[in-house]
Amino acid sequence: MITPTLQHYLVVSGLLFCLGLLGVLARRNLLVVYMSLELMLNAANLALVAFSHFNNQLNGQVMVFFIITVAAAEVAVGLALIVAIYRKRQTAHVEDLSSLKF
Amino acid sequence: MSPLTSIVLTPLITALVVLLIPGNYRFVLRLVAIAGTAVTAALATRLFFLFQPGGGLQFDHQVPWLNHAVFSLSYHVGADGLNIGLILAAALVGFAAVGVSWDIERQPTLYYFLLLLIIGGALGAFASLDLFFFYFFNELALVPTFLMIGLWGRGPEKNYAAFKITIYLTLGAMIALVGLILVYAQTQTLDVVKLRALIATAPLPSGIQAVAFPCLLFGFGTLVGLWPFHSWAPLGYASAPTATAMMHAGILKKAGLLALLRVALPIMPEGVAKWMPVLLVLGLGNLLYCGFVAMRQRNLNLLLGNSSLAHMGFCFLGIASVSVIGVTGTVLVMVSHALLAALSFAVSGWFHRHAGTLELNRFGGVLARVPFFGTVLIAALMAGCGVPGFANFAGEVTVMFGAWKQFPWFVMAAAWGGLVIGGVYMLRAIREMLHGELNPEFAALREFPHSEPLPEPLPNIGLGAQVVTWLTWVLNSALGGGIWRGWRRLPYVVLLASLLLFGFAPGILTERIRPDAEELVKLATNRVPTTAVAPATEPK
Amino acid sequence: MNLSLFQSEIAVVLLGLGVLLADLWLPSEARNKLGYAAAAGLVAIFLYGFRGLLIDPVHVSVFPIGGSKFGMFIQDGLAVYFKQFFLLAAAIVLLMSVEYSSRFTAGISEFYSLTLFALLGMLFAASSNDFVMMFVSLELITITFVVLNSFQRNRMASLEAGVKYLIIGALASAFMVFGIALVFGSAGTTNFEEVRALQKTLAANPVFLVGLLLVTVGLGFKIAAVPFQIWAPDVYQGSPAPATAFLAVGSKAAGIVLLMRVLFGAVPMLTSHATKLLIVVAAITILYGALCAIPQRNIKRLMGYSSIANAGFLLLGVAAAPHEGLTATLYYLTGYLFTVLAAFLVIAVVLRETESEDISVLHGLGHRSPYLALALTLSMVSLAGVPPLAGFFGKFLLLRSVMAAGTLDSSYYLLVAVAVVGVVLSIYYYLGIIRAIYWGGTNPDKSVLRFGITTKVALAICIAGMLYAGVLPHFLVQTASNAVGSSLHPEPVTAQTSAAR
Amino acid sequence: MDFIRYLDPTVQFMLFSAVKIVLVFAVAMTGVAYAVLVERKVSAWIQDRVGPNRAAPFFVHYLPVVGPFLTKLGIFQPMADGLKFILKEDFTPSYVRKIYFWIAPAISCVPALMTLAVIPFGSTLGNANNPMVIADLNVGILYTFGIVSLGVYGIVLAGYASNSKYPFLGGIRSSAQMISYEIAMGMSVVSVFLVVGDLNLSKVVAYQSGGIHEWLIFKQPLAFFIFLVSAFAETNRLPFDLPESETELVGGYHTEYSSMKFALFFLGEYAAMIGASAMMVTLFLGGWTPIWGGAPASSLLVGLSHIVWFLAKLGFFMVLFIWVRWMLPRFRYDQLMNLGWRRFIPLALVNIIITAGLIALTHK
Amino acid sequence: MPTLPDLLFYALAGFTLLFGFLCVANPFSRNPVTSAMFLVLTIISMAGLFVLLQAFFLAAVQVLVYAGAVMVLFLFVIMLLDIKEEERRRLNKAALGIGGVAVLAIAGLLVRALVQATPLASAAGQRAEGSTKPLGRLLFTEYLLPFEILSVLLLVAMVGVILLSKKEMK
Repeated sequence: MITPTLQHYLVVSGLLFCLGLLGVLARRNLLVVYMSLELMLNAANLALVAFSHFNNQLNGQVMVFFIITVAAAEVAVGLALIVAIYRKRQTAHVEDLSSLKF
Repeated sequence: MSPLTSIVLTPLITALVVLLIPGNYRFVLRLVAIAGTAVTAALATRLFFLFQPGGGLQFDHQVPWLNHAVFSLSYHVGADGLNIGLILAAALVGFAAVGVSWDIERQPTLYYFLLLLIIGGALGAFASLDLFFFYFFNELALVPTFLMIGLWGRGPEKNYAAFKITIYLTLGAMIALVGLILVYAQTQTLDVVKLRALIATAPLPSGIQAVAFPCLLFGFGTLVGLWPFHSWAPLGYASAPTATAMMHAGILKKAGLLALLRVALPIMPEGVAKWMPVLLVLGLGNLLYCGFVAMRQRNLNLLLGNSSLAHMGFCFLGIASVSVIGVTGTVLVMVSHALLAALSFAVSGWFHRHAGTLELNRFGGVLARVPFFGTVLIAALMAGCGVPGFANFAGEVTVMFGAWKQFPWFVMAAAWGGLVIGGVYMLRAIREMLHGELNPEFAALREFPHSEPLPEPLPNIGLGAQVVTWLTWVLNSALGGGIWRGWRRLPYVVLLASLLLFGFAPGILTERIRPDAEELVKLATNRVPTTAVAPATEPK
Repeated sequence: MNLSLFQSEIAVVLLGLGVLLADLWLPSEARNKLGYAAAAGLVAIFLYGFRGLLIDPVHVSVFPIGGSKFGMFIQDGLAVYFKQFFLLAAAIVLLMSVEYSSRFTAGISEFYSLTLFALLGMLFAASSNDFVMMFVSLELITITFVVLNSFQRNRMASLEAGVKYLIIGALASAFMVFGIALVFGSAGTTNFEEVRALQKTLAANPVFLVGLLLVTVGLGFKIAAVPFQIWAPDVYQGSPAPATAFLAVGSKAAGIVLLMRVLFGAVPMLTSHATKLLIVVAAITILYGALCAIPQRNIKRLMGYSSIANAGFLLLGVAAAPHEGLTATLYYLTGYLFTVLAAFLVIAVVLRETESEDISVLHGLGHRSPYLALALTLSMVSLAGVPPLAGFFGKFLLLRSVMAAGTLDSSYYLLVAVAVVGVVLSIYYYLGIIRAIYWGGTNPDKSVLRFGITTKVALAICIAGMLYAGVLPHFLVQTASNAVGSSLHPEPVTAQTSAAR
Repeated sequence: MDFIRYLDPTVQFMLFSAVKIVLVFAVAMTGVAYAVLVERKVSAWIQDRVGPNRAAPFFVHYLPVVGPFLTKLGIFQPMADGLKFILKEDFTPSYVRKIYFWIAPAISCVPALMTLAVIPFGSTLGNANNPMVIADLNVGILYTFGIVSLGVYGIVLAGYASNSKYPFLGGIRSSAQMISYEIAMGMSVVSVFLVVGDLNLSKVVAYQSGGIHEWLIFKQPLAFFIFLVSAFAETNRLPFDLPESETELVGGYHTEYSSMKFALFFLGEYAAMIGASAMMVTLFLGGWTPIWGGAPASSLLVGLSHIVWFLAKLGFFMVLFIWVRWMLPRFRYDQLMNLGWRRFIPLALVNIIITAGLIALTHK
Repeated sequence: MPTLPDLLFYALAGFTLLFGFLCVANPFSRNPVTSAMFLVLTIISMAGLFVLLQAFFLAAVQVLVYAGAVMVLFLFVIMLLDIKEEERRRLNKAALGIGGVAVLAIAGLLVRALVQATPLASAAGQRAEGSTKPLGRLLFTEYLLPFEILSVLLLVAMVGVILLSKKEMK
């Protein structure tokens, strides 16, 4: 077992990113898709913090701060939207959103 | 303002004026449009006779348009032997086209606007010496054509025809544009004069010529109706309203040919050497294939459309010969066919409107009922099969002479065969329509059949304007209504007269064409090996 | 920090907040008029900004904000050019939304202020000189557009458009954020100029390259380039017309300017090696957009596919790169602004009257309102690339720049061929709309379409713009060229050229 | 005890930490138990009743004088309660979502206890290297907020897992309520940290160590008020006990719970009260410092007195919590939200701005 | 000899990935609540990783904002909508397959690049601790402009949420 280095953290973050991507692609529930997106953003956060630590630059952490803020805003809007859709259609599934297919 | 610019701008300005006139002032619309084109025609005629044969480039007018380190273009018009005749023909046909459109009732504002746009565009294209503006003006006609076929066209297939003609023309134009841009990217200019000067010292690299020449050839060829990219033409003409068909078959097609003469031949001698045999074969295709197809037509318009394609075969033949006589003949055919095609479609349009059909076998013996239009039709068809006395004869014979020396015997045989085929279907059309038993269906056919309804009085626009209103109404009633409608023959007469004039005195044209044709052929056959130098001026 | 640099941004923020607050005190009938006020404000800012454009066209200035050597906000020729672009677009969109406001059930003044905030994001995007700045301004645009797109809450389609835009937008953000993280980690900086200074060493760093790739993926979503285009048709169709218009013009242009900044401001050397990729993307985008647009019957969906195709054309200039290509892209974008906004102004008026969005609602438009019919026709003609309108000259310039690049790499010729095919295909569907206007069929509704004077004026501006750009392009081309020349640093290709020969 | 000195510093640290954790846990647990008793006694007193006065182990009865007194005092009641909770049948309804039903009570009480980790409950016990705080984090307050914010999961999951109407409504209400008041609470604290200049709670206490006049309750009364009211909302205490309001939701989220699981919720609630009180003591009432102020203790005795001070202040707040419960009527849900969003958040913002402005003006 | 932080890293990284996996592709349950809860756990484990990386402030913010607010909102919405359908639906096998392949490809690309990452040479020596003060200083000086833009973004989000969730007006 070796002392974790930058690569270790980055690999974890990369795998987390891919997990999130998998969720976005494979899951059909809007809320879960959304959670997967959060996972992807978090992966980026981890990478930034790791870089910040190993490169001794705080800038990355500031960036994480921004990302968290943006994610929170995105979630707020997204959940409001999902609620609005649910009120209209009683569904929260990607497949059911098909009024725009031709 | 230079005379050429004023010729180009007159119809365009008229178009804008027309756009400001409301649709219910129909009479004013017509008058303005006719006046505008009449002025254009007059100016063009004056210019034609002011033109000094052998005087090189005249009436030159250049305005910088885009002055940029890399992109530089300028508005440049001028007249030489190659285009002066076409400018005249375009102006005359434009006048005639507006003249025969008197009967348009639906959305007249839009109609005249679009028609004038086409006319202005055609004149601009002919006059342009900058190839960008040539393209620019030529493409002005594209959408108006589409709209006119759709809105005022005829026949069940007009929708299909409108799309087909537009898409074919766009495709051709885009391919040609690619060729042009290829040249432009290489030389930083599209000015014909500058190009020639540039080429004299630094020919285009072979690689460029090898790509650009076929682009130009097939691109512009499609615009002309080169076989086998021609199938849009007959259908389009048959479906288009009379004026559009006149402009297209008569005038716009020639723009493609003019472009070939202007750009393809003089600046790409290598391309010429490589591709002229191909053009020859395809030109023969036009002559023979389209001729045969024309022979099978039962509809006058389709027949005329295909025959006009067959005529283009002569033009291609003349270009492919790359000889002074051939090129001179080509230009001669271009001018005369412009007039002829316009005349044919004008008169067939008249028959369509008044007889309600153009099916050849339904007609018969109508010459007696409508002597004037019958005669005009005979004249047009005769001219179409190359009867001496009409300008076409002169042109086609000249092309034959030009081709004689260049091509093997079977080419001549084929061309001759094309003429014979033309004779066959033209004469048969005359026989079926005008001679023989009168189909009782057309017993009531008259030159000016029903007295057309009097136009509604103009709205009362105030006390002082009452008199004007009243006068206008009287004039309108007189011209459109029926007191004397003989003037409505004027468009046909103009076209026929000029056809005859150039037929009996082709020298008027040839003396103007010949010096430039010589120059052109000299450049086209100037096959200096270019592989050694690749003197592209790099953009800064 | 030099506040005078942010004049227009500050003005826009204040305008947005003002509109939001004014809503509290104004009676509900008068709220509609806030759109006029906002548009007037934008026009004022626009005219004021013109000064800078005219007086000092090659003005380059990098103003550091805070400690870094180069600031994250840059006010150069390109930024000024795009700011003017965005301001004009937003002003017209505001006028459009006033006309369309009867379709909103609630919150018209919020619509105006959100439009202004989206504009703010675009203004900052134009001035971004840092990946962080880019991310933040893009997010502002994205989230604002989510709300704008789903503004018609009573229509399912609008909500769906919002949700799709949100999910895909968030996915793009995630890609971009991860990319930025990798870029930051491998370069040690997020500043474009500092990255440029390091690009030689970074070019061999796989982490940096992957990061850059992910960032461009994020931008690709923004401009709807294949394969990141899936959202465009649905979102264009579902969103309210003014939002769609702004999306088509503003958001796309923001993506383009950022793409330019990244590709040519941060990593010009890498870009000059990656042209093949850009060529492929541009070609597929053009073809995809054009082919999918053909069978469409829904106008807005058709415009969605058309916008994909146009994204491809915009990429054409980026792929052809250096100076001329980008100049052409800028010019094309400006023409596109007038053209698309004219189209949507008409569409907004027409759709306001009816629930359907099928092309057949255009039937009889020639009679119902000749002015609208003419405007829509002109806009379609311009989109199709037919003279004398802006679209034609834009395509001419683009093709020319691609062709000029063709002397370096013959795959550019393939791109030209694709572009030609794209234009010919597009003729079909654009003319299909013209046909619908004039002779496509009869519309049971024969009433004369009424619309306000401001729409008339906005349309007149758009038509004038199309004609001006098409007939007298000198000023625009010169300005665009100055903007590009003063701002970006395309790697000089001459060295590469001589090597290739 | 000398052997400790020779240990490795890490082990030493871990050892001390373990001891502190155990102690704090024990005190907190006892506190919870007796808080319940206090609650019952106080309520009885307010309602003019006697309150718990019977339960006692059999032997107490035989004690002379003290025995009956102790019994009357009810100090054995908590034991009886605890015993009952343990021995009662643990009933799990069939329709619940099993896993969540089981973990929800645990989730609700763990975070409440974890907040105590960063509270400095005393200065030192004579050794300056061993402060009376389990974890002296430099982002202490953020840690508490983070942990407190997790407490809501217990309630939400309980509501969700119960799969029946009232718990569900309780869960929904609680999540909205807790998120809303967390904002007001957080914002009110910002001004405190503007004044102090650090997020570390020990530093906050150190700032206030000058005596009662240095306490932040006097410097930031508005912040204190907002924090206090928000604390009531965060702990779901009356007048903000909407999630469990017996009269409308028959107990809300814990309607379906019984026995030990119910006890955990109970424990969680009182632990949260203790945590909130400890926070208020630390932030506004000078923490462990006596009213006349004082430096960290240098001897064991002084150190113990500091802990007593802390506990006394804590007790004050506990009584306040209980007292308020029987004094004020329950708010309506919309009133609650209104108060949070439209009064407290703007007020807290204004407070931040004013504080920042004052600091900017007075700052050298 | 592994030290405590090293062990912690492996444990937390393992937890992060495991919980992350269970969040997006839980083989036992497709209940959104389960996903949400595992996401909370992922986030908390990540906060642990942040602590290991000396980013204390961010670790706290991560828990506070993500776990404490964002995920509660998620739960709130899931409960409000009472979404149960997911459990009944079959997973789209094709989508899963294609998605899986795509993701594997991307994962391969990413990991291959990421294992080559090295800390910057200039980084040696000093030590940047993620305590609040330097972070705040950076935020309000160098990053002031994006910070201000974010404030507009939050305003937009607020306006948007209110608009979207307001009761229909007559």
